[in-house]
Amino acid sequence: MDEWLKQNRSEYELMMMVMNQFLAQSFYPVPTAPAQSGHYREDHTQSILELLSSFPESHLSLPLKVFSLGPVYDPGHGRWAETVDVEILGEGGPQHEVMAIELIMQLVSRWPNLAGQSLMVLGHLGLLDQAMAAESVLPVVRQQVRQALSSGHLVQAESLLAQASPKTRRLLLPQTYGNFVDALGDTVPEADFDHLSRLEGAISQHMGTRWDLSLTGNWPYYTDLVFSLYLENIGQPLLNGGRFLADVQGRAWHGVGFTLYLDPLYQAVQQEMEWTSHDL
Amino acid sequence: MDEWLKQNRSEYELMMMVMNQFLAQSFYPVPTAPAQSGHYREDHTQSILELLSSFPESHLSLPLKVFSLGPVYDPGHGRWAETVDVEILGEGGPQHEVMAIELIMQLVSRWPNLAGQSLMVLGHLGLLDQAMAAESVLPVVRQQVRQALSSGHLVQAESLLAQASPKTRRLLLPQTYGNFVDALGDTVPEADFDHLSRLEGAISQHMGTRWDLSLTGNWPYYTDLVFSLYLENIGQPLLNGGRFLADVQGRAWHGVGFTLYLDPLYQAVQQEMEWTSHDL
Amino acid sequence: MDEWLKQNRSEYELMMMVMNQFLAQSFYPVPTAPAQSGHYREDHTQSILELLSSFPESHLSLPLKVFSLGPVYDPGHGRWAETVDVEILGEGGPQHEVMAIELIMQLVSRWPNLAGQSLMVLGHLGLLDQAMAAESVLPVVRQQVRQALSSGHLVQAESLLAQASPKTRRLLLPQTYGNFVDALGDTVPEADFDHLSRLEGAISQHMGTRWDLSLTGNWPYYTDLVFSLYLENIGQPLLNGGRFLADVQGRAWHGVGFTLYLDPLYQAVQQEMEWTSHDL
Amino acid sequence: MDEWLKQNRSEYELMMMVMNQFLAQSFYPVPTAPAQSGHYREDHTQSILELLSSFPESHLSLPLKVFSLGPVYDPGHGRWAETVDVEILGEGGPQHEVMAIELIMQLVSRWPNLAGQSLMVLGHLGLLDQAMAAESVLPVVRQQVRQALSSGHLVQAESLLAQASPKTRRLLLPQTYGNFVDALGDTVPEADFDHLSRLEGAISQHMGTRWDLSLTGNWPYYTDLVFSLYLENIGQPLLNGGRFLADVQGRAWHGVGFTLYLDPLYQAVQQEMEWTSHDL
Amino acid sequence: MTFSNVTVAVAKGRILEGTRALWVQRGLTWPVDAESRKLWFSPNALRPGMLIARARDIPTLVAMGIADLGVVGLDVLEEHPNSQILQVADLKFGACRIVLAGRERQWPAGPTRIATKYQRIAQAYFSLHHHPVELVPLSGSLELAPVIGLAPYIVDIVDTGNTLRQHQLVEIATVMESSARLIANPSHWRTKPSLEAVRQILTA
Amino acid sequence: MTFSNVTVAVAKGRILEGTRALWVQRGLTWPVDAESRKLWFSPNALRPGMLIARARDIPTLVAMGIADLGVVGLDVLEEHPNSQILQVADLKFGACRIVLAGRERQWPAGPTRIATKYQRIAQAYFSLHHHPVELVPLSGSLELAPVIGLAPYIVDIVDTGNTLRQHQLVEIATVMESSARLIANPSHWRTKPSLEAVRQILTA
Amino acid sequence: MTFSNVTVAVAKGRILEGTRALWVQRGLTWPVDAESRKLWFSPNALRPGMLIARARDIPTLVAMGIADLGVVGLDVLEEHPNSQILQVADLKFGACRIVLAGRERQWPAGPTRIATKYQRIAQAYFSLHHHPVELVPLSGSLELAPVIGLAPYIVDIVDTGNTLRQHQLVEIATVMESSARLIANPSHWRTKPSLEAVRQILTA
Amino acid sequence: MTFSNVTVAVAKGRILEGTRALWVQRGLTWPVDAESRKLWFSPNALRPGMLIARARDIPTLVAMGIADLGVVGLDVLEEHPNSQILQVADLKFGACRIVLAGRERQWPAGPTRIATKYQRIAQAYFSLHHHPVELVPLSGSLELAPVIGLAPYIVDIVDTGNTLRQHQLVEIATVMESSARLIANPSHWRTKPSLEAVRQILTA
Repeated sequence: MDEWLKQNRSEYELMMMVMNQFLAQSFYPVPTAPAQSGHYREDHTQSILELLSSFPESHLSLPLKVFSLGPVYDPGHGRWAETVDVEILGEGGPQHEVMAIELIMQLVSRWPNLAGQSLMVLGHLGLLDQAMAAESVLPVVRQQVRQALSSGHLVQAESLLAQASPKTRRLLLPQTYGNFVDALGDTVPEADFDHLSRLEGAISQHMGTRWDLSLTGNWPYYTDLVFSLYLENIGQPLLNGGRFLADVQGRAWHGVGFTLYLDPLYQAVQQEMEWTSHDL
Repeated sequence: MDEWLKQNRSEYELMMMVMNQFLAQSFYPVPTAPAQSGHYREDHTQSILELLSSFPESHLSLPLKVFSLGPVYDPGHGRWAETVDVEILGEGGPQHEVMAIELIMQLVSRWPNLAGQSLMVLGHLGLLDQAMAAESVLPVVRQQVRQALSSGHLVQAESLLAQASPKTRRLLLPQTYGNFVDALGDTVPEADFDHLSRLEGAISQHMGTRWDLSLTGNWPYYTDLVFSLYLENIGQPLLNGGRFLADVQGRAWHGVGFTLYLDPLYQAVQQEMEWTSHDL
Repeated sequence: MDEWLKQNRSEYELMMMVMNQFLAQSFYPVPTAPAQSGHYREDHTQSILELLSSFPESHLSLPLKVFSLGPVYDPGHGRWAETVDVEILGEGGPQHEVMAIELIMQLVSRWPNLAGQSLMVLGHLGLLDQAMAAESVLPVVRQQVRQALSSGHLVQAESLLAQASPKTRRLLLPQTYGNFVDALGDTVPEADFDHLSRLEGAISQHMGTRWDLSLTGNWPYYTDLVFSLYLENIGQPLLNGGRFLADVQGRAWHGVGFTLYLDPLYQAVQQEMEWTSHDL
Repeated sequence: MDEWLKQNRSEYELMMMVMNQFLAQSFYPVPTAPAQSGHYREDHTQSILELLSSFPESHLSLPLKVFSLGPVYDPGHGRWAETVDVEILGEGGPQHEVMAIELIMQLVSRWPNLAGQSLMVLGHLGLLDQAMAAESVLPVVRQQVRQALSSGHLVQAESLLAQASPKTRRLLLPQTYGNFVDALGDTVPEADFDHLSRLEGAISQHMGTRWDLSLTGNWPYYTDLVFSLYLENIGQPLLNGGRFLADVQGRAWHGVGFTLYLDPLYQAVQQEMEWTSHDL
Repeated sequence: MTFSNVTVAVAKGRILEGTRALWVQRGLTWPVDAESRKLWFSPNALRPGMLIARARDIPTLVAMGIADLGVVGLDVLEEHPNSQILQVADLKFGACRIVLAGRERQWPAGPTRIATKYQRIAQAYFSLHHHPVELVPLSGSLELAPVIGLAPYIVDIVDTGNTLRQHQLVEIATVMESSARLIANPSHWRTKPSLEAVRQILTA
Repeated sequence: MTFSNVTVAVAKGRILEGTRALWVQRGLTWPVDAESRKLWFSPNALRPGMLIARARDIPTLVAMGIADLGVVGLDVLEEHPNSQILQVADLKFGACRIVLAGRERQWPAGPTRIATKYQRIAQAYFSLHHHPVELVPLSGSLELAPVIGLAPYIVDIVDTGNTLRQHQLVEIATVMESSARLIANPSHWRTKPSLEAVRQILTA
Repeated sequence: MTFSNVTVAVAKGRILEGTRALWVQRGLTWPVDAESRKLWFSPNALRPGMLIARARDIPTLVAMGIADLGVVGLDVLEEHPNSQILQVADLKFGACRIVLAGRERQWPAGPTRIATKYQRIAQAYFSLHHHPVELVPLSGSLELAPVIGLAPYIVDIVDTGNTLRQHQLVEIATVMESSARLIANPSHWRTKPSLEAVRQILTA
Repeated sequence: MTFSNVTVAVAKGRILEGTRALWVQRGLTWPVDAESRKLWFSPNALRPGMLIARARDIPTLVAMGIADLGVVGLDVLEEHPNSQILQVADLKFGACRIVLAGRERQWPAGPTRIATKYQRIAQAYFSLHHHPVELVPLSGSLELAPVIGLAPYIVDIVDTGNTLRQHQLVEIATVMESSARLIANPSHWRTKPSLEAVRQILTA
């Protein structure tokens, strides 16, 4: 029991450290209810935006950085996972992606050896759509492809794109930045490669990357960059996120949001501490 | 909106301060699920004890001090309230009551002027039962009286005790320690007045007290001392608690637990800061 | 209690008489479940058609006359009402309306004095639509008018038709056949007056009529004639019905259906028996 | 489809014949709701007795014979079965058992060859209890035995009765009347053998019998005789019933009730008609 | 034209006053005697029967066929919807509004608490606006709620607006507009010709 | 003893009359002016503050701490239960009963229909008696229900019984007995000594 | 005695082997030919008909009257309860236990994860012990679960215990004991005398 | 290219046979020894690790990350859907169909009973066709169902169709087409480059 209690304690200390970091960076907490009308919270974003939308637009000064702490329900496993939900709300545009990525890099750098063992996987819904449009895929089929990808049916997505060039279909597999922009350049020469390179640069100083347009994120409101941070040997992501456009009572919220899972982060930090001690 | 965001932020800082204090005093966090099988958590205690009971008795070293953070549902208002649930588990016996009271006093002393505006209300289910027994009230009626009191039906409790002496019935009204022991001495001369006086002493150095046997606490597993901490002009308690005996899968857990409500605590601290600044 | 038991018995005898009549006229019973997946049956038609649709089209010889006996749930009152649901399924076309009306007249004639106290109210969704179209009401507004009428919001329907001629708006009030065709002739001169006159003739030999296009029937699948049979001083209809077109798994069912409510029919028959005995 | 429609029709005609027979024998129908508060009706008896209990006791003249028609839900199969529930309410006493059995014999005799293919299985909760008492089985164990039998756990019942004599345990197997009274005579010599013989006689003129104390009926309110009527080659009973004592709002209802299942009765009658035609 | 088989249920208070004015103006005899506490008047040849009841009971009385017609505010019909009645005429009088009111003419900033006796209407309104509110049900004297600290905002009916002004409250938004409605029992409406006559008299 | 931080919420009508009598008899000044429509009176040294509201709002006002104490009939507390208050004294006045009434002094034979404004109390009562009833909710003028054919029985409050008699109705059974209750906000009750003083004055 | 109208459904595998032994020992001819894949044998005068099926289908076949009798392990009856059958005899053979197993002979300390194909039985067992567990449903090769890191504990059936030992697992607690049961269709049981004869032969 | 950190879970039976053929054809060493009952083979430089399990456990093993990749029929993925896996390739082998079969090549006339081990797939199929059916769950030997009178129709998997023919059954409609799918754990798929290599080898 001692070990279990100590582990609980360490997880709490980690959680408080993370929260302190967000507070230190001028994030505001926005509390949301874990369950309402019999529905268990699976995501904080909708609740956060509804609360913020209840203030007059004139009260708002962008960018606004908020977070919400608390468990979300995982219906697949029938259990709760402790999370921190972070949202950077702004005018819209790719610069928020850079801001979010830099924030995450900063957070991860708290544990010197952690980044070295991490891998950031990046997808991009905007580019996916552009690539399909370039291949003259009809809008309705593009919708079906996104649907198939978000259900994990890559086989089905591929067969919907049977007419597309191999390079384009290749975009649906995880690969290095170099290979990715190479394939993308053929299909979508007009893509904002400068921005992509900025993102890649911000991450690759700290950790490896994999680009994969089959990654679509968990939420329907994502529109552009989506990303997941993985650690070697931890079978689930430490965080998931993406750029979104969400409409709440007629107000359009632009931003980048991500969910940090405290359990795998804790496991990662434990491993990191072991490596660190081995290093000595 | 700024004000609202800042208030959220201050509440979080307060929450983290409270948690740091518990961690500093060697409390262990025990996370519990906010909702399960469609039932919203109204109390952490049961879940904490079930988790602890899943370890072999031999793993346990008492006293064990644990807490759980997270919202509990208030079915009366249909909303969630942010709380910290604290349990001091031990061998049983009145000494835990003193330990819990001292812990609370220490916590409240963090805000110099707060205690001066506070009032601790104390009830005692053991004494209530002894007093009724001394008046030859039948066990079944004693049960009905406790039931009536916990539903707020003081009129009904009083009519069930119509045969009891006025001094005994007087115990069901809030009063000072002096008046309380005076009335109690007549009915239950064998009560442990030393212990009561120790409790009174521990509190009255910091704040006023009111003794009232009509206070029965919110939970059926309370057995002895129950208490609520109030602040002047805040219509709801800052904390509620009591000594309990809870049976979980055949294991008897003795201890004192209390729930700290972060919203009223925050309000109290705000008031206190205003008073403090006025004082200057 | 005797009286109550006898009344139950008379109601059953009445129910059996009605069923015998349907059986004698070559109707087939089709049993349907009173409740499924937590949903209480409010109508038999859907279930009947789903059962019939599970047979190959080639097995079907039209017209097919079926009925289903059993209570339907009235969510407004939170209680069950004993009903017989009757469906005459065929090729489509107004002749089924005549067939259904004649069947009803025959049924009612079983009680010599009943018809004399009855009134048939008739609406017509097809004519309603034609009349609005003739007044250049947009399809979307026509839909809103039907919606308003079926919710009983005649005021709202009228204000949606504020631009229409008074004669057309007059069609939304109950009136005699003469006044109705007079008003209708102005707005929809191409209506099938022969057919309407045949319907009126079939009924008026036995009882009075009221025509009222604000009557839309209870079900969304009605398309043309709808009707309700009332008895003087009985505040609820003895039967409701209409011509419908229902699509079940890609098969289009044309027909006329109606629901007979046994409670008010029983009350009506009781009254009739009293009148009859007074007559003697 | 024709065949299916005709079968529905024949089933309805059968149902009406059965109802006519009950009406002819001065039974009163008592309608009950098929579903209430989300609960589907599995039995009519409770609802019938609650309705009757809402009349003053003075209004009641016993014996009172009632029935209720309508489907009951079979949670095991997730489907509704058309039934007629029959109750003979009286002063209490074994004579009602004879009355009910005779009524059933009369009903079955409507189809000349049906009885010859039928078998009545009889159990008796009173005798079961007496037999166990005679073997000095403790009341709490007797309760467990009844529980086990009603769940179909004959193995468990037998092991609970391991100390009882073989003759007594033999009573839990189906057997002829002769063998049954032989075994019973040893264990419960004071049983009312005259009454049992009267029951056996009433049945055996028409059909075979099997006596089996492991038959306990479906409902907890049965107290004495329970019975099920089976037809050769039909895997489910045509009817189930028993003598009961039911307490409804402080009023004790004595009687014998049974539920007639129309589907298997219809199958049985079909078979019977085939045999009859073969006989010719 | 005879009214001997027609009964009208009328809501107490402002609606009753308005009905009286209309009634008298249309030449019908007004049965109600201000002194008496009589609430039920049988129909006679000169005028329909009349049943005076609380506003929220009017739809029930009409739906159950106790009265053939009813006069009641639209606000009541929206707060207590009843699918068993027809709304057959807007009688125009008794106009009033249900409004959101508070101390300042400003939409609430952020989650807030609102006192109201129109819980259904307020719930629907704030759900439509996705504005998180906690509703405090109160059955009367709503205008005191902000004064005594119960809730900073109220959703209440206003007529002249005097009550709001007296309590230093201002309207922030109109939640719905109401006026008196003539409602009818559907069966009676379609089978008793005299009901249509009453409607014509009242809306002439 | 000062009352300057105590407010009492009192239900309009009979309960207000009874409270006034008790109040004056105990030597407290009565703030309410029959002419004025003022409903809220701040506390002062000579008497507690007072808030006059509809009966069913009293528990809400006390539970939310707007008033420290409340005076309201037990019938209201049973029909609209509120777990956030304490019932601290039976004030004895305002006695009345909720009864089942009909045209004859006889328990209903068989399933029947009952009009009432006490739906919760009536539901509990007939469930306890396993008697199948259809309740028709009506908010006022219950005694008309049997006359106009709405329901043969009513469950309503009776005081003197005159209203029943005037409408040819008789009591069949007492459903519950009620009188005025002093209720308190639990927090204030236990932390403001002056509340106990008010209780003593009122029940002396 | 003839068996021409009796059919017995027997579960494949160990239960079938055990049934065969019993059958032959009691002097009945065994119809099943190890070579053939035939699963259904009509009854004849010398022996009942036989239907060989998966264990969890046996209760279904008996409940629906396709077979009159069935032979199946108690573990299957507990995991897939069926209220439409009778358990008429414990045939004693095929004894086995469902156990909790892990790498050490020690009850799990704290919340843990357990792989099992007996979800219902395991759920009931740990609920009874109020021990929080996450169950991972697995349909076979349970003993690999701790080896491959799926779950530190398993709830599985053991016969000789060899499989556990081969995978370095030990029993921690017995969850239930099982052996072959003779089950019967209730209608056929009570109306076909030959079923009782089969029972007697098998349990003699 | 090394496979030392890759494990593939493969479904027993036909899928295992097909995987073996593909594996060998692509030049990988096949670890499984037909004689041994070993089900788990650690990865080494020459080939990925392998885990042999029942078909319906494959998605669980991959979703939980015990195996990186899995090979299983589409029918199993549809009957037991798992949102925690990716379907990354159609391996083409193991083709089969789930069909509705009966004694005559004719769609069921009217409400009917159907035996199946694909309850979810059959339910979805008949719901789509609005055809009322009673499903009888059976876990094996489906083709016996019409013979023994359990249900006139079955929904079952067919490979060659021989089993149907032997039991005088004919296909009536194809419910779905299936073949072997390569599935992957999403995390591992996107972070372990060697998985993509395995995919390429298998689908080359």
